[in-house]
Amino acid sequence: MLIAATIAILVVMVLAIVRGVMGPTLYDRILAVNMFGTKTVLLISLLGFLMGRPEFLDIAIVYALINFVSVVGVLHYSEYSEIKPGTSQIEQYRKDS
Amino acid sequence: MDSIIEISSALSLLIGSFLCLSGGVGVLRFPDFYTRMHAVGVTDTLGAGMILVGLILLRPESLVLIKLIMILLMTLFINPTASHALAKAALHSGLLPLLYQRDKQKGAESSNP
Amino acid sequence: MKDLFAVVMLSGIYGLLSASFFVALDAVDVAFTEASVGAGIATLLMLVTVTMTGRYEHTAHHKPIWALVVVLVTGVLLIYGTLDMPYFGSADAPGHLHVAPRYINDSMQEIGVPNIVTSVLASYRGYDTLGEVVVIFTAGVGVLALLSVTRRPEESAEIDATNVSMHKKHLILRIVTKMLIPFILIFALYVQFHGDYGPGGGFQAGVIFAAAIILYSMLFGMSTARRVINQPLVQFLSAFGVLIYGSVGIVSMLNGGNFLDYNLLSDDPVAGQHLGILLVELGIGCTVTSVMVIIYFNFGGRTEDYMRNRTKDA
Amino acid sequence: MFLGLYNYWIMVVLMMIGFYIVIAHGNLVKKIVGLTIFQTSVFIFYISISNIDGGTAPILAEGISRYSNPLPHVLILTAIVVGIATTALGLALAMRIMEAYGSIEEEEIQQRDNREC
Repeated sequence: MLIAATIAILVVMVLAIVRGVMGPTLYDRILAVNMFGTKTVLLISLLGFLMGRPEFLDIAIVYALINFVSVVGVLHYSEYSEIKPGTSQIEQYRKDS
Repeated sequence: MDSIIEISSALSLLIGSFLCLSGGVGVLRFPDFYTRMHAVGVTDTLGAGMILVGLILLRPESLVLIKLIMILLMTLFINPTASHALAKAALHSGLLPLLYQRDKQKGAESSNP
Repeated sequence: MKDLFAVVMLSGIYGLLSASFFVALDAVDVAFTEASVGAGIATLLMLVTVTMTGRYEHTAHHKPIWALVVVLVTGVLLIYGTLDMPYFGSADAPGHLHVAPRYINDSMQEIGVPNIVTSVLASYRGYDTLGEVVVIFTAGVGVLALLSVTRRPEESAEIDATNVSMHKKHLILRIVTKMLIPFILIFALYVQFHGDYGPGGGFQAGVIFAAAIILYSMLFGMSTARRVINQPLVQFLSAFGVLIYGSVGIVSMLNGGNFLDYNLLSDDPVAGQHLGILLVELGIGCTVTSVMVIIYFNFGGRTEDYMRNRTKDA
Repeated sequence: MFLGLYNYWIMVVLMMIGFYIVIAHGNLVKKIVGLTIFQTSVFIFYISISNIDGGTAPILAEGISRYSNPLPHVLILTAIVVGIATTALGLALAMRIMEAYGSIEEEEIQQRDNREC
């Protein structure tokens, strides 16, 4: 069962990479990175059990934390570089409706 | 008793992998960013949670168990937060949902002719 | 690909991928470091730079045919060179026959630390590691020299104003972060002091500490973070870590041994080794944390100033 | 017969990708990304050398007698942290160049230099 789960996770990782490479918008790529991060956490925990040395879960914890930090960072800086006053979609939506 | 726990562990691993796979297919096949976000945001949290529960049910020794529970808690906190922040940032940057764009196009066509 | 933001995102995925590769190849300590460094900090620093230098790459005018030829020739030569290498995973490769068995067999008696990577890092090859720490310290000094700006002390009203606007924007993120940061700090301490028994140690703990501080400064504003974390103190700590490392060596010399010979730090050689490794890892942790914090704060501060000036000009 | 060498070939391919990016692209940030790819290929090379069939991670535990070689792990662990420090230095230089020249494209910088001479 562990092996089946590991293979499933690997397949999902490949799908995430495909989306990351294709991704038409920047946010698709960020989504792919985030998804890839969670999948890496799972893969490492599964690998630890598969190799019979599950004490290495520390790495998975670090991954979960660092993933969060990098997603927050990416959002912070992408907003920084892109947002212009008046072009926000919410304002447009309010104007339309 | 042992076999029940084993079976439930295998079952949760199976459900978790299925959810992850469906999320992966969703992220590849859905038409625009918000639907993809939906596919990943929902299945990722539950799938990861299920796989971690499956590992917990394998009954490792105490320190490993504590670490697994910590990872589970952190996934439950971090994943929805990250999804929320991502969707909000995309909305604020002016990325329109596909349906909204289509509605607007229709409106433009009907008012134009 | 012309969009540099996308390039940076993909390089983040590449970092995550290579770290899972390291786990699969049994190198847990390395995977630990790569996880926190390659996937987290490197991506962040590149993002900051891209924010400042512009998002899109201009098209090149020259044709890269010669570059392709050079690359192909080098690649073929390298592959030709690998034909003499030992096979992947073979146990009788020359690299496994000389010092490695000694480290694996004797480190438990000589040093008493289960994690061989830590014992080699801090004790057997402590001299190398001192060099690495000095390199990291020098890089921090270099970034300071290149990017530091003298800034006037900001008024607290201004800080409060940005604080309120950010609070509105990132309410949920901020609350979750407030809950996570103490946890990250405690986890970093665990990694620092549990490094003898499991994967971990000063380098990893330093980077995790710095990640917590960076997270704080991103969500609560650079100026608030600057008020919380005293910059001169951080600069002092980065030098202090190197000082701890060096002085452990000097003390062991004063006790009549060689430089960094921890056996003489205590009456019992194994206890001495433990003490030495603990102190050395503490020094490494200090330096790495403060250098990472210095690097991030100077990058972020510089970018903020630059963007502010540009919007003022426009 | 040479299939046992595939780890080196992966390393060479990655290394050449990084090398190509460094020499063929004019954008300084992209050059630095190429350098990190190059770096990682070297890390993979060392780690794959240290791996032994049937060995596990070099943390002593009861009942295990075969460990991977710890020495390359130590070298690469420090190299990763030093690598990020030097990458940061390179990015800092790129930022200063951006401030001084208003661009980080190699050709535009050269043009400006030639004009000023």
